Amino acid sequence: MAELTYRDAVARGIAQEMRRDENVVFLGEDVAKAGGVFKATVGLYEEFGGKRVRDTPISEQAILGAAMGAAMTGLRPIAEIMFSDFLAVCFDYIANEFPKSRYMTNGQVKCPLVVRTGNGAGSRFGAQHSQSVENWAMMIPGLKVVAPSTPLDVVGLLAASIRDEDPVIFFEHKSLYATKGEVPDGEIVDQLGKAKIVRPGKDATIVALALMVPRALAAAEKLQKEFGIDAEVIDVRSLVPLDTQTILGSLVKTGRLFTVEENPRLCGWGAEIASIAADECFWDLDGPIVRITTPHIPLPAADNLEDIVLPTPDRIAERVRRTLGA
Amino acid sequence: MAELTYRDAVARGIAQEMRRDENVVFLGEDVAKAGGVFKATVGLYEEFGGKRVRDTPISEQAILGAAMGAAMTGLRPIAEIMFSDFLAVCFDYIANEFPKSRYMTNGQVKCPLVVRTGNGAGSRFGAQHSQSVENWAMMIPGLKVVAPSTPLDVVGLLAASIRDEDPVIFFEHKSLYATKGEVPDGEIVDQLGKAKIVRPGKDATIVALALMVPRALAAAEKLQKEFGIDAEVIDVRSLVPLDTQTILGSLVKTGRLFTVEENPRLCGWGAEIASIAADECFWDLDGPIVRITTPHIPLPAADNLEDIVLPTPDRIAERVRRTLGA
Amino acid sequence: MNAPGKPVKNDDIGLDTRMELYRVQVEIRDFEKRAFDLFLQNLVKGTSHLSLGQEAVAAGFAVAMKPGDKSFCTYRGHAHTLARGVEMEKVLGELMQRDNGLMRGKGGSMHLTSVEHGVMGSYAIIGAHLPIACGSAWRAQYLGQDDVSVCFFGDGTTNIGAFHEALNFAVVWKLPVVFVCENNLYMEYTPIGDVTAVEHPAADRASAYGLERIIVDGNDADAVYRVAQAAFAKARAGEGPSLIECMTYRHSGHSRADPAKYRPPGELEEWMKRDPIKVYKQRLADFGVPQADVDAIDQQTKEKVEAATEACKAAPIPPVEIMTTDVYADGGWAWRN
Amino acid sequence: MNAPGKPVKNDDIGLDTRMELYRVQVEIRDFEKRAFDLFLQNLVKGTSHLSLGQEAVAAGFAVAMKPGDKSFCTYRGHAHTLARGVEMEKVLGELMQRDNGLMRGKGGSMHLTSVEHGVMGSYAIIGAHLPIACGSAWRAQYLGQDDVSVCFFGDGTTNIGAFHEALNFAVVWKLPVVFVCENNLYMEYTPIGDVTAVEHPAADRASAYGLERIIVDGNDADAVYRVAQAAFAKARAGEGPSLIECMTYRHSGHSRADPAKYRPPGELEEWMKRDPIKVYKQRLADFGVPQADVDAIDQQTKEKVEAATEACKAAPIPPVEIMTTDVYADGGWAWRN
Ligand SMILES: Cc1ncc(C[n+]2csc(CCOP(=O)(O)OP(=O)(O)O)c2C)c(N)n1
Ligand SMILES: Cc1ncc(C[n+]2csc(CCOP(=O)(O)OP(=O)(O)O)c2C)c(N)n1
Ligand SMILES: [Mg+2]
Ligand SMILES: [Mg+2]
Repeated sequence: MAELTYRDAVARGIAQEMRRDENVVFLGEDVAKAGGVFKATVGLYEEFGGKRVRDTPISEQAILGAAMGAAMTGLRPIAEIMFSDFLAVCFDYIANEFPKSRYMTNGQVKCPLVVRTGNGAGSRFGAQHSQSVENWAMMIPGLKVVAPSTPLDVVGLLAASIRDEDPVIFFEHKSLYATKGEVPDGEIVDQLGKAKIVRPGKDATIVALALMVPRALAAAEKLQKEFGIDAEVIDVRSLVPLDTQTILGSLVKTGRLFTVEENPRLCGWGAEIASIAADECFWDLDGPIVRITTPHIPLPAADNLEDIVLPTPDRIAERVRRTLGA
Repeated sequence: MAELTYRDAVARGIAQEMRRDENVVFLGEDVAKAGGVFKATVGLYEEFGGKRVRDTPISEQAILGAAMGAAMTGLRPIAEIMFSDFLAVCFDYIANEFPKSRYMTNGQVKCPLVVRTGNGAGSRFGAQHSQSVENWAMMIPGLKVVAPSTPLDVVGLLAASIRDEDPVIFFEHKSLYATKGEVPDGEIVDQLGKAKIVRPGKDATIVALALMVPRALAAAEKLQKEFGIDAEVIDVRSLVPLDTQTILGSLVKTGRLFTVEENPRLCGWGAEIASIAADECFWDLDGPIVRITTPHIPLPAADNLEDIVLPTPDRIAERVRRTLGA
Repeated sequence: MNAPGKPVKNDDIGLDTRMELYRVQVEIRDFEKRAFDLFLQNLVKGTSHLSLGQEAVAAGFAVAMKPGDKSFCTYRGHAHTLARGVEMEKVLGELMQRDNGLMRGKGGSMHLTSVEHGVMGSYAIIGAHLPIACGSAWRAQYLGQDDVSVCFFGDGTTNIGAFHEALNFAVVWKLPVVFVCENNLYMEYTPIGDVTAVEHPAADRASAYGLERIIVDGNDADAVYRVAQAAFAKARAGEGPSLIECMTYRHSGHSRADPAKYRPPGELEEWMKRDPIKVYKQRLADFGVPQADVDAIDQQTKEKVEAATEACKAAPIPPVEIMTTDVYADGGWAWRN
Repeated sequence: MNAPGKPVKNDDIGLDTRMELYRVQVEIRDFEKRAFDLFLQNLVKGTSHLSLGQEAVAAGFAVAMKPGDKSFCTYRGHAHTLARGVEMEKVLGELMQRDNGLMRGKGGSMHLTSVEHGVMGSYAIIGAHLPIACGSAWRAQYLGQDDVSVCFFGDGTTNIGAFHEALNFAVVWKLPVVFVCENNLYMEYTPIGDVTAVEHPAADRASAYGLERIIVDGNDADAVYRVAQAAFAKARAGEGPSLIECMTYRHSGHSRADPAKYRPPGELEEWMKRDPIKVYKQRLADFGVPQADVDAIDQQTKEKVEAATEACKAAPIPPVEIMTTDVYADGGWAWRN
């Protein structure tokens, strides 16, 4: 058992799978010799060599296209798109190619690949390098979408994603790279499509993802301490497949549902979960479903502004308290 | 007053604005000499000449980038992206450039442009030429998003979009191009952000967009005739700004909310509306909020399959009836 | 097969191969004509993009390919798919959106795919498949397999970003991929010359990637075959990609909706004089192939097209159940539990 | 200003302009050094990309521009923004994310924009601004205005699709746009030669768009100035775009996070010998400019940097209210009623 950063967990997860399976290859900008601009892939080039760990030109379409062609014909590529904002320059592969090829060909073509990308705010980088865009992927049929919140989940979900036969978009949160957590020795393989109750509770269900998970937990502590509200916190972990059983099961227990989204408001994943709950669990709800999101605005660069746009533990706690009328 | 097709309404709307304002220019693939692949822009090249109505290479990024640069510096460009699926090859402009420039520059830069695009299914074109992707635009802060269902709305909303100071993504439904409707003579200018109650009713609210509007209306007729259910049908028309007053006002009256979405299920615009209603009108709801959508799958090409994936009047009516327990 | 008693000069290609080149071109020609007829009868659904007039490109490359080589095509992909030996009935079935189609009607005419024949897909978003072909070639290089990935696209496709990214990428990684531009002078309705900075949209860009400038007569299957062989040999020798521009012309409109009125008068007629089938019939005659051998191929092809048509007309439409299959690898479409 | 009593040969540029070229370079140099110091003190927030070593490119182009000409920059845009005359305090304020910043801290160092100076934005997604610059040039052409749109980008940017689309588009429409590639030999950490099919990533692509191959010494402001003037004259004459590759080198890492360990030993030292400021000091001496005049500029610049630093340190942080302003043209952010 070792304490690992979220950043190092990325390299650990990739290395674990590259050791196991020769068909796993890795490409991206500055990922090999330089170990990645977030230093999340340090050591892979040294261990696996330039044939398996490859630097590319600044050609995101070529990166994802090449990953797809290789995946179709027998490899299991991992492609890095440095910042998730840049998914926009290669979005055709995300939206039209990866997710549709199996269906359109009536199952002839497979696409087992992983796109890893740095997601989320907190670095004061401004509107084009800070977005939380997991809903860009969630809305596309045929993709799987994963976003871990801990080093352990990074390793286990990355391994599961690499072994998965479908294209997986894997969102790493930039503001979590420096965080640490215990990770057991030996092989770790998790399962996609399983949410985790990270804090049991009975009064309200708070559903969160990635950086919002520790914030939701902090909010829950505050709610408990200051208002005696016992909130259950769920880490969604995987948006597709979506573990509605765990989420709706919790809601049935608590009667109240909150989502905490870093993505801007409109059409966020929380809206999807809210709509499922409002349909399937309407009679179990004791009050409104409330979404706590980043406002529907581009992200400001300035630190003081960036700090207040994202949901904070205080804002989360306050909104839950107010809604519960406590 | 003339009867016009939805297709001809496009050219009418553009021509109206080009006559009024010299700064309105139009570019796209095969839009000028050939009048567009959907023949929606026939006659513009002849009337306004090759300086204002321009054919481009197959370079969607150049098309949208050029539109933006021109808009920033004084023109009011209209750009055509032939099929909305192709927004994926120029998505950086949609997601990262148009909508963020004003904010990032603290209001120094403006971006008054319109992207017109053919959206939606019904042509048996298969998964890469049939998508309904209005949520790709709705989820991006800083854009406005419009999708008319009638020839009259095409003219009026197109004019309003061209005059708008913000970037507007304008979704024309391919399966509506051949439909007809009355359009008064003279200048027509509508307003963005206004939904329309296209059928008043008291038992349930059905919210629909574009091709789903006539289908929701047909479903409402069926519900009335066969089950005595009096449904109110709302044509959303503009997703951003969103006319929540009209939608929630109707819901408060009927107590029941249904959305009819052509886009695949996850993170569709109906989810957003459902989540707003489940928060703000929870105590007004008499039962579950139900979303009727295309299943979360790529679109099949075959006519019999394509016909059953989209919400049909029968499916809509049946779902409403069942939910109301009639 | 050899033309009996006629020693042939300059025959680097060989008569067996020539007969195959002819057969493939005729098969495409007859198939496409039938597809057009069936479209007029409303039996071919959706859209469809014919290669009438461009058969020599498809034939020349496909006949030069080996089993295991991969083809990446566009929406204008009937020709390339048939040329790799895919059953006519399955291709036509897909155009007619029947259950016997290559993809049981789920993909449609723009997405013809037959992995078992190396046809790795037909892509309908301009330019997308050039990087994908790079990936397939990368796999071959990485695994030490000696197949070549061949990527077909049109003149208009050279102006989209993915073209540029793929070419640079392929050269830098020295990939066994061959990029084939079928320059038929038009995008959909706009002449390529109106929107391109150089005369030869592919070949005049080759030097931007350190590649040789290659232009070939795309209406002469022999010329295409030779250039294909050279490019494949280069790729298999580990010497990297090629970019080949084939000059050709489509006899019909861009797609089923297009009467092609934008053509200057006389242009089609000029090109009809150089119709690839006509060119090749003459070639066979020059090499002394008896007319009867040619007629036999014509006849067999007619019968094949007839049989495929009948089979497809009789085939059922796809069953509703397949609507939701094969979204994910588990065979289904579940996005939730 | 003229060097008194010294007739100067070969002075097509003129001493006034030369002094301005020097002043701009020194201003950038001193500003960037200060920005780096302030970053070490944690007063410059977020990221920041310095142009130390690349000053001659910014100066040469900006001094050749006329009021009304438009600049389109990247995240590495401090230099180009200052060179157009934007107040140092405002630029530094933005880097320090203060309320006195050019965009009041809302944009940050990667998005410097000053429309009143013709700085139409700094773009942080590689390649995006090349098509945007085309649009600005199209506006000038359409309205008959005679300004030029100048677009700066790095060597690494030549491998992304938007580069290709913009170049072709600009040539076909004959737009008054000038594309300036600052080849500093590296992307972020990867040498450009490792990932590019040709030696000169921009210039060796020029012929793909029918353009002249232009390479200039990017460390010599005079050379840059001359090439800029020629390109602008061509653009204003309605003769279309130019693509210019400036060979230069950044003395610091890619961004504040980068110690630039990937450099081969000695490379930096070699380039330091050709440091643009050093080159230009010598140039002025050759032209007989008295040392005192040079010193005066150095001194004034130091004072300017000092004053800007103090002003920014004293400036307040942005008020919370502006978080939601200017999302839409009505000044607010309402997406619903
Ligand atoms: C990204 C994208 N833009 C536009 C289209 C619409 N489109 C389909 S075919 C075509 C013309 C392609 O021309 P070319 O590459 O010359 O191929 P050809 O059809 O002549 O074989 C266009 C513009 C598309 N499918 N994808
Ligand atoms: C589409 C996209 N891909 C990747 C990046 C990350 N990135 C920022 S700067 C940079 C290197 C750019 O190199 P170059 O064009 O040579 O410019 P330089 O930084 O050397 O001035 C990269 C890869 C980005 N901003 N946008
Ligand atoms: Mg063509
Ligand atoms: Mg560089």
